[in-house]
Amino acid sequence: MNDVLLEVKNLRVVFHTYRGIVQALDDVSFTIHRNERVGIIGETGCGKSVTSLAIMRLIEPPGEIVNGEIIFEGKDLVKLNENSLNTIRGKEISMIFQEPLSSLNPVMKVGFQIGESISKVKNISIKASQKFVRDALKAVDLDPERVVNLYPSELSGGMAQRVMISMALSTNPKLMIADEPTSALDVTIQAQIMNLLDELVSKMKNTVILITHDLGVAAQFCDKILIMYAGTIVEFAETKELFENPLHPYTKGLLKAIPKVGNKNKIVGIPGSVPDLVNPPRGCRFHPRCPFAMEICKIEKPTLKTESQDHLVSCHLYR
Amino acid sequence: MDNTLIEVQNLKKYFLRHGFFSKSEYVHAVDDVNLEIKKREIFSVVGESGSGKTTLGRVILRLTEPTFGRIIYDGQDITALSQKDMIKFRKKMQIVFQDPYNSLHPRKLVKDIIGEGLAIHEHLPVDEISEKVREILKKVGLNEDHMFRYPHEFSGGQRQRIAIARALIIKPEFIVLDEPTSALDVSVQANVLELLIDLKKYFDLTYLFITHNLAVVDYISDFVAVMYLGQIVEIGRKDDIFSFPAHPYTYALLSSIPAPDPQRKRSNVIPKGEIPSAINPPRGCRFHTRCLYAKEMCKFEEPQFFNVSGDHIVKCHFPLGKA
Amino acid sequence: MRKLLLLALISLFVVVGFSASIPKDTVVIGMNTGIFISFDPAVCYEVEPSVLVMNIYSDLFKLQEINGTIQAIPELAESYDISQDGKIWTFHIRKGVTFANGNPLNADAVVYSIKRVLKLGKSPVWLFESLGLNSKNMDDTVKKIDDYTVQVTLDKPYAANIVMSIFAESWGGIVDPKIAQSHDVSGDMGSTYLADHSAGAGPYILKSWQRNNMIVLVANENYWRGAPKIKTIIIRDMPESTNQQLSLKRGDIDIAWNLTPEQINSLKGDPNFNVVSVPSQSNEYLAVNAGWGPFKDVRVRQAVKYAIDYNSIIQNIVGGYAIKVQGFIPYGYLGYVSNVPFDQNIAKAKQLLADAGYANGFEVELVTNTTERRRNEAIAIQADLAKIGIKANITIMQAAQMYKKMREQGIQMIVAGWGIDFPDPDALAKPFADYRVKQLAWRMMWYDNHAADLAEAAGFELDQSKRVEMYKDLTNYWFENGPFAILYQPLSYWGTRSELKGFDQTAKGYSLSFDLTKMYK
Amino acid sequence: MKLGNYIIKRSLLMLLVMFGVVAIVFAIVHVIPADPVGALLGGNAPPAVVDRMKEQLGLNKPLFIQFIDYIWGVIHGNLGNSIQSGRPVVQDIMEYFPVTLQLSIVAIFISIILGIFLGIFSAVYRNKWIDHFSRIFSILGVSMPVFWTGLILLLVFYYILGWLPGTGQLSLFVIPPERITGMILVDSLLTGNWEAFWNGLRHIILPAAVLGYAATASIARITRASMLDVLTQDYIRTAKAKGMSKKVVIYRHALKNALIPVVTIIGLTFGGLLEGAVLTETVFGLPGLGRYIVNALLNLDYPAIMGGTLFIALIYSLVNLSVDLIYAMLDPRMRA
Amino acid sequence: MILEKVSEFMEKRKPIFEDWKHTFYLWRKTKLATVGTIIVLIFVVVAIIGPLFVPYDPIVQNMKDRLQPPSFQHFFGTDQFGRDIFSRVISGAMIEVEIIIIVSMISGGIGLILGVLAGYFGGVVDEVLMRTTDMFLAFPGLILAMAFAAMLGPSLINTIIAISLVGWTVFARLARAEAMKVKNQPYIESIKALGAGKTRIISLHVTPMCISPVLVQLTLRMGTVILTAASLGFLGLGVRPPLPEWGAMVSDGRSFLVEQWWISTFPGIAIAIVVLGFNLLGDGLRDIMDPRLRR
Repeated sequence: MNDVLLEVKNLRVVFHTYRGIVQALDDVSFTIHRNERVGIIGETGCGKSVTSLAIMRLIEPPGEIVNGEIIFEGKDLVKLNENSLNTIRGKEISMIFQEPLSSLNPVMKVGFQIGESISKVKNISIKASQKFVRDALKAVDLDPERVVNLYPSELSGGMAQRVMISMALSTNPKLMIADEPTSALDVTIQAQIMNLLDELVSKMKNTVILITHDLGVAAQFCDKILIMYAGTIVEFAETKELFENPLHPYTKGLLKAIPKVGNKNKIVGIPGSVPDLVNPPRGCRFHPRCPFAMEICKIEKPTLKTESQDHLVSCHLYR
Repeated sequence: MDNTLIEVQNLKKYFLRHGFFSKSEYVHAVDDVNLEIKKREIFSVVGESGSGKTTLGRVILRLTEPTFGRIIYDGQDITALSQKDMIKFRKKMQIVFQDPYNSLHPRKLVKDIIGEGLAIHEHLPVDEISEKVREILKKVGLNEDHMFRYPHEFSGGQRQRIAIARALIIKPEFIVLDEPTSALDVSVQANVLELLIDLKKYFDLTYLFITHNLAVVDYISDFVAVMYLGQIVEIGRKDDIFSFPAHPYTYALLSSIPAPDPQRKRSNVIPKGEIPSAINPPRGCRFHTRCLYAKEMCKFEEPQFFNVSGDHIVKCHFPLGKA
Repeated sequence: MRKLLLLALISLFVVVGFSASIPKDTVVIGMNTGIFISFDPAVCYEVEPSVLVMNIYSDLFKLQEINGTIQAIPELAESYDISQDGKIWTFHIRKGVTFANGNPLNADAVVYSIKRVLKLGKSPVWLFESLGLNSKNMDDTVKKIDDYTVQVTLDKPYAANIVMSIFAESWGGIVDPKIAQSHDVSGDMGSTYLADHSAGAGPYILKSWQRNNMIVLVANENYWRGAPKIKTIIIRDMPESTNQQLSLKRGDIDIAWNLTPEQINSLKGDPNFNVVSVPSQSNEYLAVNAGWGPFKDVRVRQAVKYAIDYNSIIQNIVGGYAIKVQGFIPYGYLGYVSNVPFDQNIAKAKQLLADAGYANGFEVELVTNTTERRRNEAIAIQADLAKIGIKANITIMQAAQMYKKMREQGIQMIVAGWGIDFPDPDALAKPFADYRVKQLAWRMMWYDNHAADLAEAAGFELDQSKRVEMYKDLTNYWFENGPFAILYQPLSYWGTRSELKGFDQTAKGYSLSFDLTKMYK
Repeated sequence: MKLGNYIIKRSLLMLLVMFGVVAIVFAIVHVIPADPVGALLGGNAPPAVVDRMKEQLGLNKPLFIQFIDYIWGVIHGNLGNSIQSGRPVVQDIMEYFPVTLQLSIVAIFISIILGIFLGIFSAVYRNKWIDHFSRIFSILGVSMPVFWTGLILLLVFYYILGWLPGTGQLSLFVIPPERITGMILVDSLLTGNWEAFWNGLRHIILPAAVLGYAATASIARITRASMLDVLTQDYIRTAKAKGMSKKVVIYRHALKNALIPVVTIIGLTFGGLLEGAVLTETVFGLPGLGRYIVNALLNLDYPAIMGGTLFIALIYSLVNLSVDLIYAMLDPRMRA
Repeated sequence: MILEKVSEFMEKRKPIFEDWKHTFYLWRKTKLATVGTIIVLIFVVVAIIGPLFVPYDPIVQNMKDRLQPPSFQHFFGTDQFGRDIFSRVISGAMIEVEIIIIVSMISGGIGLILGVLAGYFGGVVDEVLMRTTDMFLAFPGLILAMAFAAMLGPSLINTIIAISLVGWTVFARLARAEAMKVKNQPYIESIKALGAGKTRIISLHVTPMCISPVLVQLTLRMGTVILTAASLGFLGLGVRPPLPEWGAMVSDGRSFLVEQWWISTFPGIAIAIVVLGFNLLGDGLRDIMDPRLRR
């Protein structure tokens, strides 16, 4: 039984800017199985969003996928032409974004926008798709009669994200990518949305990639967590394993830096700042900030290796 | 000796909102707020978007004129001052904004941005200003090479340090920190929070810390006020609030936070529905539309403040833990 | 969207390709009609529209060029008598003449028409007033004797030619009182209606006038001299001369009215076109203010006259369409002086300036209006004056501003033209030499009593040859002392298509006389 | 619906603006040291006649009184009588304006279509040669003096090629349609006069093309900028993520948003067209309001100048008011 | 020693140069802007040094050589006064430059100052200013310019005044919009919080931010200025002869268009190229100054 849904191999994405070439993703490889919920965690500029956009082939100039394969159900998305891609986007893989309000077209009614997706997948007219639209809205706890005729500007952030979710899930995609779906929302609303997402995905058994900078959100939602730093994957493990037994110094640092309610421990930040990806550090990209850095870290790039059962880490400390 | 630095009395701020087709309406951004900030304390205001916490911070500094109410700074009512007299108070109170990308003038060099306060208040020669800028840069963890750079060359954390340096260079007593770390990554946030704590000790400062992040509040504050739709719903010592939240809203907020711990499951006491608009806030208790414990009475009668213990007060008809 | 583009392309091709030649009994004229105001003879005063008015209305007299001079000859006034003292004129009106609509033209109509001009008091009225007629005395001075006799009493014994000429102009057109009165709006004697309608007995009827667009004249089949051969005349408004040139060449118009000399010259030698030119009834002049600074000195005025390269202006600016005249009386007029004393003579001009104490020259403002020809003349004169050290700064003004400044005696130097009001030397001697009439001489502050006396006396001199001598004396005195340099007498010119015949006859005497009935195809 | 209130408020502001326009024009016109009567009478008339004429026209009254009189007249819908033609200015305007309006409408139609297409091409093929070409093409339109382009086009299409007629609104022997709106094309459609319609259309092509081409650049520019802006928006990314084809993304999702700012520029462009009409009407011999005002200016016909400019200002303001309303209707965000 | 100081100074201010380098890079990337800049540069250089090299006097008439077609003696032919059109076009560049500079300074200056004040203070100040600009915007600029030109009399300086008085409104609106945007930015707020007075905030912080949109629009408008001058010339309200102003040359030569096409065509082409240059440069500047591109 082949339950691999998505396999990313040696993905390398660059952005051409005036300062030089930004190496946004450097040799990223990972595998996602069916019905898994994988969280991609990292700080600003670590490449987590670029990864998701690359999977959707939504990297636009000045960005460019220079190398690698993205194999989705046996097809290499990197090599597909625009038309074939459009049969996968929305239908097989769908996506929701961080800013739900700006991600909806301001001049189109909600019903139309959801209907557009459904009509394409079901190959019916947008008008005919409206009854499915109502179902999709009901599924995200919105009042369909009212909401179909609203424009995005008439929605609150929470409602808009519900609309986005209903749009993404209305076609029952095999893979859903949620790119920071709650970062722009208030905590109470965030909790509502995450509960909703949890409920829907459990029911429909979609595979999910959740991209977030919030370890808390990921901890409560994901089966597996993938940590990224400066365009590389540093650690990939089951959620529980990762929190109990973080291996990579970066992961460790991250966990120590987070203030937690009721936890009186002093929080400690990671010294220094994220490197400039035009001239990333040689060797391990984390070495300038790493308390355990060794000579080899400055020279040789570590590779992602299996350290224990399903726990991958990219660090010279482990060999 | 009175230990109070700032006293806010019945503060209100209504904004007039002009609609294109609709008639103009008032946004009740801050609605009858009373609070007291003690010297050398970190006083946090926590709330979701639209709670009026940012407006409160700005009104206290009179960056926005209050609609009603008094702000007493060190015994002096500053709401009554003219803009001109306000200038010498400006030296004593400063602000650091949330957005590190828009809070620094994009066309000015760092030394000019930081030196601005000195240029306004102390008519010092250029060399002396540079010297002081250099000093303060070191204090906030940057180095002097950074003086001749533009803001866009810095990361978010560094920019926030620049903004802090700008506020500190004129030696203020009181600083409003308006979500100073919200736009930063966690690893950087920790460093900035540490810096703020260090600087507070070093310069003997008082902070008004505005944020939506309860974990940060828990980490840093002495005193906490929880705001909802322009009003303070609960106020008290940090430990009291976090250990014994009395207002359902405070409780809901606390339980909504996703803990970075896979063992803890998500809570079910999430408030329902959306945050209502501050244009027509709900009658009675403003939280009743979302409250899991709301009773009929909450819809009509506005609750009064109830003293839970010591200086822990709550604005609720049915505070938790009381029954 | 793509369909729209296609549609646009298709429609473009549908639209392409056209042709419509002008019928034989129709003449189309391209003309700048921007200044046209009214076709009411009591209102119309501008050159081009009055030319048309002359062909819509018949007058008591008519101006015609005979042997090179323009004379007034009886028209509707079959004959006339002048009293002994020369003040009372009796007109005997031709019988049997009707207006275009068949209404009879009689003494009532004549009296009505003259009184109408006086009463309305519009632009042309001052010419009747210069004969002593006005709205206050008109009931005594303009009288019907019987159905075909009218008597007019003047205040002074003016030379007969002056009186007849004034009655022969457009404002002398006889209006049908019935039509005029039936369209009276609050006492305007039908002048609103007549602005774009006709009520005359001329060879043509004004059929329609769409302002800034087109004027249509049709033949008056009842014309008392017989209906004209061309049945329809269309005047299209073409403000751009280039446009007229192109249209003429394309055959869309028969006559181009406002061509530049270069454009007209380009037609020469092409068998499809004729160039018709006639001496214009006007003077083009340069005037200096005799009351201003250096120009107070007669030598400076002479220096200016010697500095100008008249030949070059005539050749290069008006393309030869001019007669080299330097006296104020134009070619073809009584008292015309063929003597041209001035030619460009820089040395002499410099000498004169030096004598006057301006060896180093001076600065002066040279004013002219916006017409291209005037501008070019001013530019040429500027260059000429520079050669003798006078720095002329050209100021181009609206006509309205220019005349205002001139009337206030505020102009230092000006290039302008003088259109002749009636074909008599008096119409030129007075303005150019007699400051008391407050016209040109006064405006240029040339308060010369000798010249003024001579001009006035000549106006009342009844002996023809004596009168000629007086004007010659005046001209010679004026040459030496006057503040004017006549640059040339312009030729008026038109480009016509060669199918059109007889236009040279039509245009003779322009702008005082213009007879559309002479055209045929 | 508060739309009514909005319109009332805008109209009141417009009145204020109109008053200002009258005051400005009145001031400009009356400090001109010139003499419209002199222009009317020509150079020859003696001073006494000039003075009497001034009195007849009321030009000898104090300026303040003249201004009050004028405002009083305007309030009563009377813009006075033209000094030159002696006719009521309102009547003149009503006669000339339809020509200008028709020309402007056809021209703006041309420039909108051309501008939007060029703008889209430019944005979609940003920094490719199509972009360069279409930008240079559109900018060339504003780079040449309108009257000169007009004459060159006349030379080429009328004189040399003979494809299109030269001047006027209709060929000479085409029977014009009965006057209903004053716009030949509209009237001939209303009366079913097809010959006049086609003929009129042929006549309007050149002037409208000249005028419209000159206005193309601003529309193309704003379309491009707005399109580029829209193409980077999150909702475009959403549309792409939904698997919408490039065509749908550009024409359905992007264009609708991108056109909203274009609408506002159309109002301003219309003002520019009225301005360009002054020149175009002269070159092509069209009896429009532009020429009327130019003639009035050249002869200092005060009432005509003031009436004409006031009217154009009014039209301009009305167009912009409607543009604002359309804008609000197009953009749901404004309705919230 | 001095060299060291200089290099130290340079080193310290490296970021400033970096910023310039960035601008330069962006400029080079926007090809049309490069073309535009080159055109404008050539135009300015020709204006400044061109008159030293012209083969003939642009003003002195030579009636013997009038209406010569283009040849090696007269590259662009001669006009109706026998003046060499090539020399006139070259010398005319300076006049255009003068017009552009003065108009830009007047209308840009008025617009910037009024716009910033209105935008910053809002309220009554804003209301009054905006209604005034509405008035000026409401009637077509050309007609207003004509009225001014007719009032003041046609001449170079009056043309300039007329165009400036008409043109400032655009800049006022732009500066106002920018000032309104800027005044609520946190960086202005923090300066306010530091206790800076209004004068300081407006002059040192708000105005500099409003300059660039005004500058871009000014560049775009420079072309229009030439065209307006030409249109005034066409209606007989342009500069005083015999100045070789391009617009006046085009309109004066238009009656020769059929037979002597060169008289108005060459200055017409000169106008078209320069206006094109300014437009390309303006568009490019807009792109280059676009903060989204800079980030």
